[in-house]
Amino acid sequence: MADLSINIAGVEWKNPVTVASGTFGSGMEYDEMIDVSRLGAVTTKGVANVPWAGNPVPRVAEVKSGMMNAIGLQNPGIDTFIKRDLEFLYGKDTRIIVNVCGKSESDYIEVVERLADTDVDMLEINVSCPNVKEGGIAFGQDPKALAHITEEVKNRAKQPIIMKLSPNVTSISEMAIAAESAGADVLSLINTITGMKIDIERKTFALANRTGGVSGPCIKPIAVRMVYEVCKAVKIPVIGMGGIATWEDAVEFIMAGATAVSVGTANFHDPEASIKIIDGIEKYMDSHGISSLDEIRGVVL
Amino acid sequence: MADLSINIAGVEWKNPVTVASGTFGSGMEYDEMIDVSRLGAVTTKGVANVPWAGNPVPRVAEVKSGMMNAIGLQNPGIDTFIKRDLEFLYGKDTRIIVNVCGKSESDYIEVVERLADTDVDMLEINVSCPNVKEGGIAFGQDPKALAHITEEVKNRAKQPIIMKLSPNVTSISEMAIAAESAGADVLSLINTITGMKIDIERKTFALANRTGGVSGPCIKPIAVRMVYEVCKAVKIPVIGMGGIATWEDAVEFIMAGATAVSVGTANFHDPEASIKIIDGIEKYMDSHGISSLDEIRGVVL
Amino acid sequence: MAKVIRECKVVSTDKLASDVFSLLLDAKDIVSTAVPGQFVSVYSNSADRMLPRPISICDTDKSAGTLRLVYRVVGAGTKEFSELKQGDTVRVLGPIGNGYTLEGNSAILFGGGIGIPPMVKLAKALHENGMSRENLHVVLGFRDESFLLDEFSDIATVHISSDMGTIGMKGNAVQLAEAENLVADVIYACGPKPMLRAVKNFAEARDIKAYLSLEERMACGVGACLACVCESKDVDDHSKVHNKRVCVDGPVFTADEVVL
Amino acid sequence: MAKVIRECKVVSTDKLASDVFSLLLDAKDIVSTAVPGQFVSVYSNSADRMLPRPISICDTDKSAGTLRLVYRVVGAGTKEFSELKQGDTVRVLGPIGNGYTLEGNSAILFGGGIGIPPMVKLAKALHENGMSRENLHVVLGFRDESFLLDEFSDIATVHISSDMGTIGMKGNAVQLAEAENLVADVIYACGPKPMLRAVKNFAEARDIKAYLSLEERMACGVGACLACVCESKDVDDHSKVHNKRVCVDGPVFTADEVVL
Ligand SMILES: Cc1cc2nc3c(=O)[nH]c(=O)nc-3n(C[C@H](O)[C@H](O)[C@H](O)COP(=O)(O)OP(=O)(O)OC[C@H]3O[C@@H](n4cnc5c(N)ncnc54)[C@H](O)[C@@H]3O)c2cc1C
Ligand SMILES: Cc1cc2nc3c(=O)[nH]c(=O)nc-3n(C[C@H](O)[C@H](O)[C@H](O)COP(=O)(O)OP(=O)(O)OC[C@H]3O[C@@H](n4cnc5c(N)ncnc54)[C@H](O)[C@@H]3O)c2cc1C
Ligand SMILES: Cc1cc2nc3c(=O)[nH]c(=O)nc-3n(C[C@H](O)[C@H](O)[C@H](O)COP(=O)(O)O)c2cc1C
Ligand SMILES: Cc1cc2nc3c(=O)[nH]c(=O)nc-3n(C[C@H](O)[C@H](O)[C@H](O)COP(=O)(O)O)c2cc1C
Ligand code: FES
Ligand code: FES
Repeated sequence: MADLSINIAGVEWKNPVTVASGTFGSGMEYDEMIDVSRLGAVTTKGVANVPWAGNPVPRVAEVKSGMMNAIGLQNPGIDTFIKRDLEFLYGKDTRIIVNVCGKSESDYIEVVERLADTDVDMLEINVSCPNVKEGGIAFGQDPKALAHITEEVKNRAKQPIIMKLSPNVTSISEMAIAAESAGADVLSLINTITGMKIDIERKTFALANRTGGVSGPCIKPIAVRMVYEVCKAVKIPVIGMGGIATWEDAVEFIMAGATAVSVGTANFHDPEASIKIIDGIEKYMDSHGISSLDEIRGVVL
Repeated sequence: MADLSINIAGVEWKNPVTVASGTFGSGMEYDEMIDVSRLGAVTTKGVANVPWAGNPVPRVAEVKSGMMNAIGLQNPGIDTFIKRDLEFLYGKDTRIIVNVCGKSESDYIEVVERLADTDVDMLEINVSCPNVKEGGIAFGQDPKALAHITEEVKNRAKQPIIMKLSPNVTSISEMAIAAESAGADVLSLINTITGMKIDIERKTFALANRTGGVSGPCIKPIAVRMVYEVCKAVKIPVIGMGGIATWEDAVEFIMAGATAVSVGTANFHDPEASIKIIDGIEKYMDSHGISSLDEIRGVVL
Repeated sequence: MAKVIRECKVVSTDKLASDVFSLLLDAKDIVSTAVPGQFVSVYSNSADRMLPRPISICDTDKSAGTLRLVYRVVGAGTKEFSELKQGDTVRVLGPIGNGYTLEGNSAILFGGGIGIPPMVKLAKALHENGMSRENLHVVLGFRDESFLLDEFSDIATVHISSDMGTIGMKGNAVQLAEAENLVADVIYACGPKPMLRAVKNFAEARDIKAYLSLEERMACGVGACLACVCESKDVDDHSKVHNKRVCVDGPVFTADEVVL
Repeated sequence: MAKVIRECKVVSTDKLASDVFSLLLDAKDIVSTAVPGQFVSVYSNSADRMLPRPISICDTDKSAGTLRLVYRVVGAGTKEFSELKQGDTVRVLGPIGNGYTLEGNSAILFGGGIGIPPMVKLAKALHENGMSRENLHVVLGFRDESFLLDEFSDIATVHISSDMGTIGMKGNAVQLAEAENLVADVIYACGPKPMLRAVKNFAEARDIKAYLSLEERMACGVGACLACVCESKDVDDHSKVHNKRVCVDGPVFTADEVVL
């Protein structure tokens, strides 16, 4: 029998599959359809220090083999989140990763400190948010800003921190090295790639926000390449994501070097996708005589 | 009757549709299937100063709604190209854009100078090639290197020069401005996005080159966004491409601000794609009472 | 009312107007708990279309276990559904959302365009609840061609309008209700946003409680992604901002809780 | 021999082995000029699969205007083709490539696995050219199950091997030809690269001219993209480097012009 468990920055997961932030709420909404406790970990929707209203609608649009979103990080704020969403997750037998967003370093720090004495297992820091103080370019698009926020968060965090990289950069390995050097415990990638869709009949943008983040199978080859580049560049573990929809996709990311994988947009196409992927990896390992994921992780590196 | 013609950097095209470099040879291979003279322009496969053998096979792989390639710019060299490919194109009633590649600035300059006294209408400079002297990072990923090569080429070229931008950058508008300031007459974008595919059964890369350029409908939202950003940032005309497969796609790029559009991977899915797109744009204009593309170009800007 | 995902067999298909189609699905587990005003998410069989299409429950036959969907072909997804043949299968998630609260002794049901289908199951439910034909007003606004009329004629008083006047009064459903001076205990509406705004005004002017079914672009269809929000008058208890999710907090809202 | 693109109707389908299928298409304009050893590009009907699948011409019936393709299901594209039903359509571009040069008074045809189908039309052409059954040796290497055997039995001397020995000699086609000491004026081969290398050695050792049909990943299928190259012994006149395009310069090459 294959052992699907992994150890990532000291945290044991029963299997390498989590769900991508923003595509699974905090699991509550999927609870009636799937057994959330089957997941290796649940990564929650991004949460900020205070409630955010997000962007105007339309917030999503479909594109070939994928979608675009500009939700604008709507969230109920950390207080409600701790009381309601974490309470739900404590009742599940799965690791809890809280995704954190903010408009300034102090926003992030506030959330991280509020989570210090909770039973959250890991923190994922979404640095694709615009750094309002620095003219709005995302923290994750500038290696110095990324290193700085990584350091600040790491100094306060009681849990291992996962820095979630933006793919909208010239060199993803440069960003990965910046985060690793600044103390990140884990890297996750990729966040969405900025895209645009125009409704030619209405002569306007498909999304009210004009641009949105592209996700889904259409970005998978780009995500695999970036995960591979990052795994070659750093020593800390990597959570790979971007277009994973089948167990074969998950294995592809693991072979590129990822320790764990995250299922995002595929949840929208099939709420059972993450469970099917876990089952698929197990069957694959059994049929190929693979007893531990260590045997295939990064085989192509 | 709609007028599809455009004027781009002083060159009249009968319609705004060209074919993307590398996907159409020099037109010869498609001659028995479509009427090459219907195209606004033919953009040739990249040509260097001397023959290049390109990469080992496999050179292509399919991905969801797209493909990856690592041809490695195989080409017969400028001498054969002038004698054979240009001779063929002179016999067609279409504009000729020669795509130029090189491993050093002097490679590019040699090709540009050899083309000076030919009847080529425009030159497209592919700066996604690794700059061998500067450690292999592509000319098109560093604004200074891009500005420098733009200037060098512009100083020698007898034809308007189109600088073809790489999408593998943090800020496409920064690159566009660099090229414009250095004298580019036109910008074209996007080139392919670097990706990777792993064959999990064989535990190896789908492409011998490991990474390859992703193209096709899967990259369209990213391409539209970049074309839009560039059209907002510069005054020179833009040729938009990346996943165009239907006339609706072409109109989307024009609404994002593109003066002309280029059809690439879609040629592989349907050799008649470019012709259908021209016919589709014409019907669209007629049915919507649009007499010139000026009426819709950049409407969303 | 648990949502379930099922691969549903196509029992039959029908073309109701030039671009309006009816799909009868074998969907026992979905219809068993469905109430009027709820919808389902229909997934495409084409690998390049990732997002489900939300389609209202038009009608259900609990004993036969069948679900009826009526939809207009507007894009690639609905085009695909229109090409389904008997025996084909399609993946469906549902039932989703809150549905209409049945109340009052008389009601006006406003259906505009492709907002008409959910009025079928609603009218039938009100009828089964004992609402008389005279008290059950169904006001329909068509673009040009009519469809589903027969579903209402035995149980409700039907009023018809169309944009071009090709059938019924020329104008929209609310203008028709005004012209006919309709009143009732409660109003139910589904249709395009301009119509819903007019219904809201109509209801407020007459001090009638109104339930409006909203539409918005969706991704998850289960309340997780926050794509499908509408603006709420008060801070919403779930979101902690002025946003409600159309998919699970709606699609039906009272006219006074949302800003249109 | 102009290439044309046609939306072809499926005349019939057949399953020849557990994963090998036969597709008969109405493809008049394609078969009218087709010669043995050429192939066609078959496009997927699924929007997310952009690249055509190269499939050898197995057989043609010029009077009926039909094209026969025989293929093994190895991935999503061939799986899709195997689900085509009579009356469905599929887009096909062809005929593509050079095909085999017919020569000599005796021949050995090596077909390995899914390299067997093109040998059908080739054997028929040689037979029609007057080559006797005794002089026309068809040496087939199967994995385990056989297919297409009947196509050869009347016109050629058939030799069979299989990887597991489930049918014919246990071993590969070249080992079988060696064991049976076959000789002829010319050799034609299609199959996996290791088999082609063995055929090349077999031919060189016996000083027999050999035509080998190669496979490579393709994108355009018409000579434009330079995806499908193989290494040529000499500088190629078209490419000016040691590369030939399998799609249009091949798929058939003489054993001495390519490096395997
Ligand atoms: C709660 C609800 C109930 C609905 N009930 C019905 C019904 O009973 N009958 C009917 O004909 N239509 C109904 N609609 C509208 C229906 O969902 C869209 O017409 C359909 O999704 C269009 O899909 P498409 O692929 O044909 O169009 P495309 O434009 O190609 O779709 C592209 C994307 O946009 C989304 N989209 C497009 N139009 C709408 C829309 N109006 N609302 C939400 N998403 C949209 C699609 O779901 C898809 O993700 C309902 C919508 C909602 C929100
Ligand atoms: C000239 C030529 C003739 C051929 N003739 C036949 C034939 O008669 N019968 C038959 O069963 N097969 C034949 N093949 C192989 C056939 O093309 C592949 O098996 C088929 O493309 C696989 O497609 P898929 O979608 O099922 O597999 P996938 O692996 O999903 O395909 C993914 C991509 O890889 C390409 N690909 C995969 N395998 C091959 C391959 N072996 N060669 C080239 N491209 C490949 C596909 O075309 C597609 O672009 C031939 C190949 C060539 C080059
Ligand atoms: C609707 C939606 C909302 C998202 N919200 C967040 C978020 O709050 N925080 C974050 O870090 N990433 C967010 N993401 C990005 C995903 O977590 C993931 O990185 C990305 O979608 C790529 O994975 P996929 O292709 O599997 O979806 C969101 C993605 C989608 C589609
Ligand atoms: C097989 C192939 C070869 C290409 N060769 C070149 C090239 O020689 N020079 C160049 O500038 N771009 C080259 N490109 C990039 C295309 O010109 C185009 O920028 C890209 O494919 C995006 O457009 P598409 O999605 O329509 O294909 C090539 C693309 C493909 C698919
Ligand atoms: S569609 Fe995801 S919350 Fe409503
Ligand atoms: S497949 Fe394009 S050159 Fe052969």
